[in-house]
Amino acid sequence: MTISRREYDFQAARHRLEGKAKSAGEKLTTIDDAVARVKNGDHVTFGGCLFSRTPLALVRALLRRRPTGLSISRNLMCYEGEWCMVAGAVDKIVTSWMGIGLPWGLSKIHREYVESGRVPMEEWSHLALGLRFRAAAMGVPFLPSLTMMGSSLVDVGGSKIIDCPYTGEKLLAVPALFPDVALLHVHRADRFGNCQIDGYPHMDADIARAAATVLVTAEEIVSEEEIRLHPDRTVIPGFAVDALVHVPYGSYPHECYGLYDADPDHFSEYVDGINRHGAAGVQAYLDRYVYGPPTHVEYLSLFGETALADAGRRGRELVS
Amino acid sequence: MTISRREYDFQAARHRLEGKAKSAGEKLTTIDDAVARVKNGDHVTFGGCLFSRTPLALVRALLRRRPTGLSISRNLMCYEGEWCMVAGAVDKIVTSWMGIGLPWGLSKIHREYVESGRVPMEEWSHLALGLRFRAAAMGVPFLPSLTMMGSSLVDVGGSKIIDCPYTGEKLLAVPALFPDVALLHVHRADRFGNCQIDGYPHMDADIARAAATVLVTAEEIVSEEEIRLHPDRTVIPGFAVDALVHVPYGSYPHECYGLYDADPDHFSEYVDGINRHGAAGVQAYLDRYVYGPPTHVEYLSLFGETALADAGRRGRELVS
Amino acid sequence: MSGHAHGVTPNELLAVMGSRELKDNTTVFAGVGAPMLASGLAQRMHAPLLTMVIEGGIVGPKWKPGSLPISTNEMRAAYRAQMLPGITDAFLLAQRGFLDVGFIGGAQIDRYGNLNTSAIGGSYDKPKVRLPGTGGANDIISLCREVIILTVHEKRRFSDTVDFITSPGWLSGRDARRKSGLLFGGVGRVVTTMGVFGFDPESRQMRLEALHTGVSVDDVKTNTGFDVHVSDTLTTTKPPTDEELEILRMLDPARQFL
Amino acid sequence: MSGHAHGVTPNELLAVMGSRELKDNTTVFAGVGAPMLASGLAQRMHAPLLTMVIEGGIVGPKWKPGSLPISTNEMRAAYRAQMLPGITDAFLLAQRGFLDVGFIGGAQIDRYGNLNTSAIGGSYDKPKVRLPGTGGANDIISLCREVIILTVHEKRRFSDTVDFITSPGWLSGRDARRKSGLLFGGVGRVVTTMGVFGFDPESRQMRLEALHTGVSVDDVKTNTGFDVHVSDTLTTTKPPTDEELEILRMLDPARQFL
Repeated sequence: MTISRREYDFQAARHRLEGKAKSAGEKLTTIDDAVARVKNGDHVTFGGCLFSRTPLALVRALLRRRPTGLSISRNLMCYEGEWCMVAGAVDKIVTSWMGIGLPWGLSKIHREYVESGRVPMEEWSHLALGLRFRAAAMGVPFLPSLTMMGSSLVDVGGSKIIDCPYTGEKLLAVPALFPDVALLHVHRADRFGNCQIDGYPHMDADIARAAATVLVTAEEIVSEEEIRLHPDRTVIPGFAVDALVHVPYGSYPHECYGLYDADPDHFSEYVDGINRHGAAGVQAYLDRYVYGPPTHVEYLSLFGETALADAGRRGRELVS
Repeated sequence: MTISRREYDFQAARHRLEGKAKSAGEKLTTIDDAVARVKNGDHVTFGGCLFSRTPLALVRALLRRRPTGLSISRNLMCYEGEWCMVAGAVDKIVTSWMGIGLPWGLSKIHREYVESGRVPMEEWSHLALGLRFRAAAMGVPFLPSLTMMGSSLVDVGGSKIIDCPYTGEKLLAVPALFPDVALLHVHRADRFGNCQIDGYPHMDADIARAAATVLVTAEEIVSEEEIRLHPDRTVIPGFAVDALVHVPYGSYPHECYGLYDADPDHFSEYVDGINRHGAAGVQAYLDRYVYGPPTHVEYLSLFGETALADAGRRGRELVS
Repeated sequence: MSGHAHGVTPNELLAVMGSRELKDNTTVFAGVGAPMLASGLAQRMHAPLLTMVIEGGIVGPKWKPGSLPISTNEMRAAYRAQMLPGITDAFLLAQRGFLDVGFIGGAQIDRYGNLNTSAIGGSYDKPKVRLPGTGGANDIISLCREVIILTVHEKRRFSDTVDFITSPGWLSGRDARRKSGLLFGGVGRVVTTMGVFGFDPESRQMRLEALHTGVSVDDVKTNTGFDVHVSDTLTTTKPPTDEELEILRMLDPARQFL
Repeated sequence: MSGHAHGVTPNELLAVMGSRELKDNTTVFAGVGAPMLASGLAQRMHAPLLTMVIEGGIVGPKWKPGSLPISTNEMRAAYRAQMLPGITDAFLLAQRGFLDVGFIGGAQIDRYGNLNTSAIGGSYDKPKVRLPGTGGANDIISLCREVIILTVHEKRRFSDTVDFITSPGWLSGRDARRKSGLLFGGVGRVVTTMGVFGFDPESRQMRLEALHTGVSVDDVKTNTGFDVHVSDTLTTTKPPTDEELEILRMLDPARQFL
């Protein structure tokens, strides 16, 4: 498993960006229109981290289009990666870690697909993957680092060691990762796509600059005035955003800092399905939660108002 | 003029940091105790930019100690650089631009000292200097960039061109700059040194990570609780700060975003002194504003309450 | 020059001609003075969806007419901004390819659009005149998709050679810029108080493409320190309209920059 | 093992012994479970000025007793944090040298403290068991000034060789780590449910330096997949005190991690 040139080709990535309109105008659209920008074979990066601010509404809308041949990357891949595997959407997964968390043990789906060689997992250290996005965000083909040196991980993706031109020391040249598409979920944005995130930023700001196409869902659409009154809260500029969709609870049952807590009981329900039926359990879950609900409102109704309100209460408590 | 090894020696810089206590404890002290940490011959970096959030109280306290042999760096150097020249404190100035601004024309002091060869100016592009601080903040000896390539600036500091290990393209390896000391002025901090900045961050966060010793003045000292209620506003962690001083109007007559506007009339008064008396005009200014006032309160009284109140009103208006 | 004949100041002329170079749905890296006024004018004339990025680390400000900034890093420059990413990250947006156009000027400019804002005469270490330095000019000309030079037209500025290349245009011409490692961008236009220059796509030498009303090719030659190549399709620019001038004077009523 | 004899669970033993390795006025890169409890305990026992940095991009949280995080990137992990720099920048603090100690564990560990959390058996591309992967473990062991491994002591974990070096300890020993380009840090201690190991300063091989009460050297040898070197100055650790256990159980009353 080695990186492909298109992942780190900074000239091609720059030319794609130069060829695009960088508009200060309207970005609001429907979620189906947004994900229609993803082509089979694209490299798609998901924002957030593990079960925090995962762009689940966008992932669901994307999977409803039954895409194939995707490469997907995320610093810590949660079960949305399992969805993509079982849905037959992915040829390669780029991450530093895959699972849900301690209480749920090893991911049986991750094991099944990778151990059988059906979907290769390209493994990078957490920082190295972060630096891959940052190098791309900076428009350079690599960034030097001391991480991963000496480990077996250096060879996994095919990264290279260089000699520092000043000190002569060895450094890992972490190759850039320019995704074709970024899927992100943020707290608020104005209709022009200027995005603000509360709490931990994860890697979203770098991913938005790294990707050729940026699709964003926001918990709240606020006025241009509100953004301009707090410009130091903005982390993604409107001209970098291709499509924006207003999706409250857009990462639920994953958490959104300060707005709602994650729903671990739902994770357990999901894992129970796998423990009982393996991949078929995921398929049943996809049918019920991903392919089934025609709208986001109907998706949320599967959880019920009480659960949503409770997650909201817990989420607000944890930051007050 | 070329960079010295200690500026980019990431191993030495890391060992200095490893040797320091990284305390979550008290950082509050007096401004004289803070600047006593600066040794003759040190490389000192000033935060802020031009006449925005310049750590003027710290610069004044430093100059009162009559330091010698300093190297000073700042991305856009305002007249504090002229003070250091006339005070005989500096052997080298590292910046991308030096002056006050359009209305005041070329800096006669800058011209006099550099044209005569008394104080060399090491010139970097604005981004390149920013990347020098960022490389140091990241703990690496250089960062790759496309800027400055092909220009005469490449040779000025002695920076090197490398070949990308992935694409084969030429890239400028911008060398890290690890200052001995950073002088910074921020909006608020708790007594443990956790610092928050409003508005544009300039390069302060990178400079704080790059330097071996970090001295900070803050407009306001807030409770630990206030910092912990808005952790996503913190840009410098307490364990990176060596000394913290409470100095309201700590960058006046330069601006502090949202709190007070700059005082261009004072700049004109300063420049008039130079136009009439050359370096002696700066000497007279230093006597009156830097060496003269025994306390910050007495310094501020030279401007008068009306001027301070008016700068505050303008500053608040400009962000509301 | 006509500009003046019609009571148009040099900076008004530069701001108007500069604004006409800007397209809608693009981004522009703009400094203080004429570039800033050109951008603000374009937004009000034909490019409402143009976003300004300012060196101080400022994205999408809505400057207050009559309260224009005198530097690129102060509250007036950030007035009603959409984002304040910081200086380094603002330039990195340009390095990534997010900046379509950049405006810069310079004390010395040669036929290839190379600019000097560092040192004139003597040696670089002991120059006859030490200028302020590059600031972000080198970054803007190195990293934006296209750079437009805005400058008053004086013989001492339009010099046969520059003593120091602070901001690289096409260097020694042809493919020299690319060969130097500058893989992107380049100088597209030089807008002066006498006319508008482009560059020969082969030699990358400056070429006069348009004259402002009332200016002759001889006027230009007399005021240029190198041989002036003239385009076969030389045109004359449309003089600043009343609407354009009114907007500029509304933006800068005190005529701080006009 | 004694721990259990005294009603002390394996994680309580690891948390207590881990906490005693932490000094005041330092920083620690801590993950969920025992490392997190060890750090919280140290802050309440002898290191009140210890700052925790969490992989999720979190600096200085004050976790709510009874509401401990199950991941390093969720609101419980960020509870009352002092700073939220983001994941990449949190690791860069470690690369710069701001992190004194890091805690990690692993499914496989060899005599040099190399850890495998990636793949066991078969080939890396088609392994017998695909583990979750490194996450930040590789970064922590590569970039912190010193790493302390916390792990239950099982023969299958303490293996003669690791199938894949996810997190490099001393590699093949002696100066192999430095030669590989890892200029800083290294594994200082391996704290297990049976005792505490250090490393021979020359060979960099693991060396038993202390046993927990009631554990014998033979117990350790029987449960270790490689030859156990024993320090000439082998000691016995002080058992967890009631105060230490009370604090741990106050932090995690539901015994989610104890």
